[in-house]
Amino acid sequence: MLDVAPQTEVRELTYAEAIREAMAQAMEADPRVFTFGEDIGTYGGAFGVTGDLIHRFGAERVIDTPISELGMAGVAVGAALTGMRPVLEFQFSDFSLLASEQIINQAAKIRFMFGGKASVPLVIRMPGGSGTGAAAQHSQSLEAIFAHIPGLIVLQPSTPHDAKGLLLSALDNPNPVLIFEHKLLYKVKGPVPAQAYRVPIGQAAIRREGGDVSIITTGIMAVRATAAAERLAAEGIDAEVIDLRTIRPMDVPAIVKSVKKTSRALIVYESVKTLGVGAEISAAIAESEAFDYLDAPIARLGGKEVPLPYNPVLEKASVPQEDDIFNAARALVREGHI
Amino acid sequence: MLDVAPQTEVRELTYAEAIREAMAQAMEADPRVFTFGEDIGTYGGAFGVTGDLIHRFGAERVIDTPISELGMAGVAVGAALTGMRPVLEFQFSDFSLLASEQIINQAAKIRFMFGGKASVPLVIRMPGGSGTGAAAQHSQSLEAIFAHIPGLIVLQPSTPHDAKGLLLSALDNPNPVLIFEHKLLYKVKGPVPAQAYRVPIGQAAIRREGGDVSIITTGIMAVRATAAAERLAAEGIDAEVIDLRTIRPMDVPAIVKSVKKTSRALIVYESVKTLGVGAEISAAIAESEAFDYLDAPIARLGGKEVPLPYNPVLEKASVPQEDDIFNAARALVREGHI
Amino acid sequence: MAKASLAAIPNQRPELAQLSDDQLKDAFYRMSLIRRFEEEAEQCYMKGLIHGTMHLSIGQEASAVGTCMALTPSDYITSTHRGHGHCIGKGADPKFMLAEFFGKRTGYCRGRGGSMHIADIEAGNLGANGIVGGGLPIAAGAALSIKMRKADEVVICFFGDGASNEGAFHEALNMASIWKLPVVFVCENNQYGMSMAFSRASSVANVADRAVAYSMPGVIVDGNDLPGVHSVMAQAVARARAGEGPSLVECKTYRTRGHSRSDRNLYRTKEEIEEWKARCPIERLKAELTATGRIGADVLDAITARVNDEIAAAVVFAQESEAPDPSQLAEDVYA
Amino acid sequence: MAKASLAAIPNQRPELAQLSDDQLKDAFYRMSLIRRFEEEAEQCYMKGLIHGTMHLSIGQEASAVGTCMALTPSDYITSTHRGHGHCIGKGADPKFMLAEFFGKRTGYCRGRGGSMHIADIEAGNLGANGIVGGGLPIAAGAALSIKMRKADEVVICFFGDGASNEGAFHEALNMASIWKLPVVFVCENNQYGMSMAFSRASSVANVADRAVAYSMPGVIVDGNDLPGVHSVMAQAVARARAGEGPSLVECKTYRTRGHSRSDRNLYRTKEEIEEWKARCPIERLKAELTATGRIGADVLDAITARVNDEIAAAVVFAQESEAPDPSQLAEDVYA
Ligand SMILES: Cc1ncc(C[n+]2csc(CCOP(=O)(O)OP(=O)(O)O)c2C)c(N)n1
Ligand SMILES: Cc1ncc(C[n+]2csc(CCOP(=O)(O)OP(=O)(O)O)c2C)c(N)n1
Ligand SMILES: [Mg+2]
Ligand SMILES: [Mg+2]
Repeated sequence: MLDVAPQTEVRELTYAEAIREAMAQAMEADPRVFTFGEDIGTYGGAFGVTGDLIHRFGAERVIDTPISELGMAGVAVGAALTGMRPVLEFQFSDFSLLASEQIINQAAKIRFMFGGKASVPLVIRMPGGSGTGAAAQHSQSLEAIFAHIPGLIVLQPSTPHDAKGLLLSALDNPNPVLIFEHKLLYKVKGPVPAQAYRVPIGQAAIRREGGDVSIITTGIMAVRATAAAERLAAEGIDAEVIDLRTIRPMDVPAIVKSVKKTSRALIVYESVKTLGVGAEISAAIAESEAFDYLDAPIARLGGKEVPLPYNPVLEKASVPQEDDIFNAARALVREGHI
Repeated sequence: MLDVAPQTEVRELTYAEAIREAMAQAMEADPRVFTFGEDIGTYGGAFGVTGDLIHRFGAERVIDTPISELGMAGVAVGAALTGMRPVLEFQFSDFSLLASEQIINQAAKIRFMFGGKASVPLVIRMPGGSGTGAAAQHSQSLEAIFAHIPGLIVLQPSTPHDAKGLLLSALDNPNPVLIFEHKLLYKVKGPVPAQAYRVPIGQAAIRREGGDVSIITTGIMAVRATAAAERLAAEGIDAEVIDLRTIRPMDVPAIVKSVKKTSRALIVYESVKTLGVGAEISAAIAESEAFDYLDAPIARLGGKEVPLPYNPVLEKASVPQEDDIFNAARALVREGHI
Repeated sequence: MAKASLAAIPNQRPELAQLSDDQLKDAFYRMSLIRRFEEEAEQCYMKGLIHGTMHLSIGQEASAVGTCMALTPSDYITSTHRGHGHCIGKGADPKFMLAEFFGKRTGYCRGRGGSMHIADIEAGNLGANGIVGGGLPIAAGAALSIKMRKADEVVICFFGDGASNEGAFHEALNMASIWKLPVVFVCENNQYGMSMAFSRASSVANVADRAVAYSMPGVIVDGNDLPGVHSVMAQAVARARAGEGPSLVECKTYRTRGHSRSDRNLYRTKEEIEEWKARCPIERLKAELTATGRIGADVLDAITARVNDEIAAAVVFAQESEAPDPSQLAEDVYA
Repeated sequence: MAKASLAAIPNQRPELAQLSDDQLKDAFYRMSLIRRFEEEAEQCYMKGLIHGTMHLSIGQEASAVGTCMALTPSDYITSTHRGHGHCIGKGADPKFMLAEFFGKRTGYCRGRGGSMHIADIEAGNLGANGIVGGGLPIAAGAALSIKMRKADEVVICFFGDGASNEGAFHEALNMASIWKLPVVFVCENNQYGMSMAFSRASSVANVADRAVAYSMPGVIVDGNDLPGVHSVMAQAVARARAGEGPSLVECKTYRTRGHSRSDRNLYRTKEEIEEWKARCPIERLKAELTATGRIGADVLDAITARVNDEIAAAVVFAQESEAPDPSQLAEDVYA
């Protein structure tokens, strides 16, 4: 991993615990930081992320809201404009669509549109992704929509370590940051340094080095691709796994460097394939100096072109699974296409 | 052009007039068709598109609404679900963000999510694009956001002919269709057959044939690229101009066929470059059989990574202009990159 | 006929007297069916036979049934994430619902929707909605369609107290009012939106207090009182059908189960839950029917037995139904 | 002091008496400045010196100025697409505004915002908003921030009658009420949202009628009456500052110009426009000030002359200012 965590105690925490720890450390360090959202107080959040924060910081800084996503996003903008550092939680990232006007027309535009004289340091945390049987309106991966917008920083952490470090970086940043967490990752454990540390925004991580194929991933696909890569190694295929971590601004140099080395690119992402995050990754490779190094067409494995279905078999078939990545990478290396 | 209009009187109409004519013909032919939106009645629409329709069809079928975009989209869904064929106008496509919940979570999902037992035949018309000095909240090209969503059909006509024919096709379609019109095109004239005719959804048009480079465009960029192509011809460069017309579902075969012929792809679109429509076009080429035919990296000219500025010089610099296309195509052919 | 029984049985209130024996038996049947259906679904969920999430309306059966009783089959409803009661109330067959929960091809949504998207389009149920407040403008749109088609139909829009703070509520009620649409907005105020007490989330004491902001009647009714709910709804529906415009009706009720399976009930007391359990709408109707002598306990017990059988058969049907195949994933996708 | 002048000049009403001579002169100055500014901007627009679109508030000056008079410099406002008056009311310098309209580097937004996004952050104007209703939740957020920072500040949220039917209105007012935020929601009801008469768009006769849905005071005031507006706002602002929560104040007023330049005024009569022109808030204040003897006509005429000079100088400043260069396009973009 690129970022060496400072010398400090390292514990195994879940992704949810890591986010909570970042929140607590930020709230301790900075009185401007507060968090609000639906059922984040006593209930502890729909996915238990805020947990006991209300008991530690009180109901004035851990605020339960009415169900009013557009209004909440606007409240975040107004609070950010006037000296606070709001962290808004949406229960499911699908609901961010209700707030997209405030996020896209207001938060993303204000700094530029007002001549650089105002800034909107807000953070919105929200879980995306499928795999819990929550069906079409609670399982989308909408990061591509927001990553299309100049003025928004879009993060998608795949490990507890990054979930904490990216949230703390987001809170340092004077601009609006959206964090797409993943429902299936909340209970996943990983090493997390105890102290407050930052994972830099805009920097990809290499999860595994390899020379045969670059598997460029976002979010939970980094986890699945890393598992697939171990199996590929057993077949003699040495895959490099890149975890973008930041969707906007994208770490194109890291991608290009890897593809120049491996000559093959397999892009894996959960958002719908068409115009999903991988479309941009592919286009960025195709217009880069890596183009001349390519030994095979740039391959994409994205979400299927369907609303997410409830039935678990159909649901799994809708987004890339470890086997799909394994098969695609092997085909790309062995046959030159997926 | 691929679609031969039937034998009928052909007049020069503006893009706005062509849309109005399609609406009138649809309303005459089908009592289920009605239109609603802000100021579309007596005012005639913010851009004058509905014009005198209220006088021809009455206030019951040409309905002025309160300023309630989310609600209006929901009304369209409910009306469509129960036997009507609503055509909703948003004054600016930027406001569709207020309604994106209903468009993306409801309209796009219902047919699939309800097991194919319901359908949502609604049309939303809305102008996008820059060039009128309307600044960051009234100038966006948001088609990529919606074209990412399975269950939505997304159209972007560039001529009066297509504006009419695609709207009539949209009204035949049992599914939700979004039409991104362009503010700068409303007053542009072109030949339009008098009778009702359809331009097929999902079919690109070749605006100019050529063998040296494929300029793949969407919306108003088709107009600018065609003009640039004439100038390129004078320099001995023979450009093929493809106008996608439908953004989702995309006519990938037409793109691939052209690129196989010319070996060079220049993609031109107004939406922000990153994750804009051109990202998908590039990725679709890169994973297709055209990949092996490419003599140069796939090049993209998209909107700059900024909110649209008010100042007209800055505004023009923010999206591809005819000169930019001319220069890029020439560079791609002569130097192998843009 | 209602008049006759009112005369015959003097100690019953008018809300009860308005209802025929058949209506009352059917109401008891449907409420019991909802209850048993949800208890069984809960069991199946606990056993891992159903995945995803599930929102039970146990305790709220009277508002669903009392409302739908006021409708004809060609009327519409829009429903919510807590929509099993509405669906059964509007006439759905539990076996197709349970099959849906089991993710089967025979389910109302062919296994693609699950509990949160249960819909029965043929019966006029335009679908449960995973988006809080999502159904409100859709209901207004269906009502606009009715008006434009000059049809003799009405829309019931179910929504929760929590939904009343969404912008969609405001926009829908305003449009319904200015256009005098044939829709009744039925708020099932079960006191909480997930963990958020209505009193903390809302700037008014009652959802119905907001009716004045839309110049429509606002009525509060005891949502656990079947005849009471029916009586109020019948008036609101008649008003809508007569072209006099929308109403806002608030049913005060309570969900005795948690919000969903992950709910640890930290935000409310056991006493409160117990207190409301004691106000069970089904027991209450049964007590009133037997005490007034309108329907005998034996008749009601036979209905309960029939309900038990029906649900048991539904489980078998759901289990035995064919599951969808991944090759069918792209069915009904057109773009 | 207000008391003293009330005693001294018996034929003035309390709303006028409350205001000192300096306040009145300043109010007259600012209202005149807005009027001249907009007339000049309109001229420049007609001459092709300004592009884009422009929404003039001619006729509405009293609501902007009367409201902002009740504020201190550290208070905030959120504004609308029709925001020139609010901006000047909150203390902006017309030359930086006009420079913005000319798209210049010296403009408040460095030429990137234009009329519709005029903002003066330093003065507490959090910006005009191109999205109808967009400012409402932002104002609530600024008020939440004030409350959390325990600051002695207040937010004024300007919005139009048309905005009152947006969901954002509902959500913002509800949150402001439950959290008792220091914000005053000021609706400038100019009777139309573009071409849509308020009476056709809204289910209530007055925007203020909706205050009850948020348990906050709802006050209607003649928006063309400067002292009246100030008096009502002073109370609402004091209430907010004292931590007693938000208010909704509706200023009944009228825009005598079209919605924007493309407006052909098909939806209203010439008579109606003329009638309202006769209620010009500036003329009206002038008449009252001179009739009561509070301020002499000569003093007011001197102010008018100063205003004319200031605007003339602003045009020169705007014209002579440096334009931004395309190389600066990506300034202030970070992602
Ligand atoms: C727009 C939106 N926000 C949040 C949620 C998450 N959520 C689901 S149900 C619920 C509570 C809804 O409360 P209420 O409307 O009172 O209905 P009830 O659950 O009490 O029946 C919440 C917050 C959602 N599904 N949709
Ligand atoms: C969300 C949104 N919808 C529509 C518009 C287009 N529009 C601009 S101003 C306006 C009318 C607003 O009316 P009102 O709120 O009464 O303000 P007024 O113009 O009368 O000052 C409309 C429809 C917009 N800018 N934003
Ligand atoms: Mg509730
Ligand atoms: Mg107005």
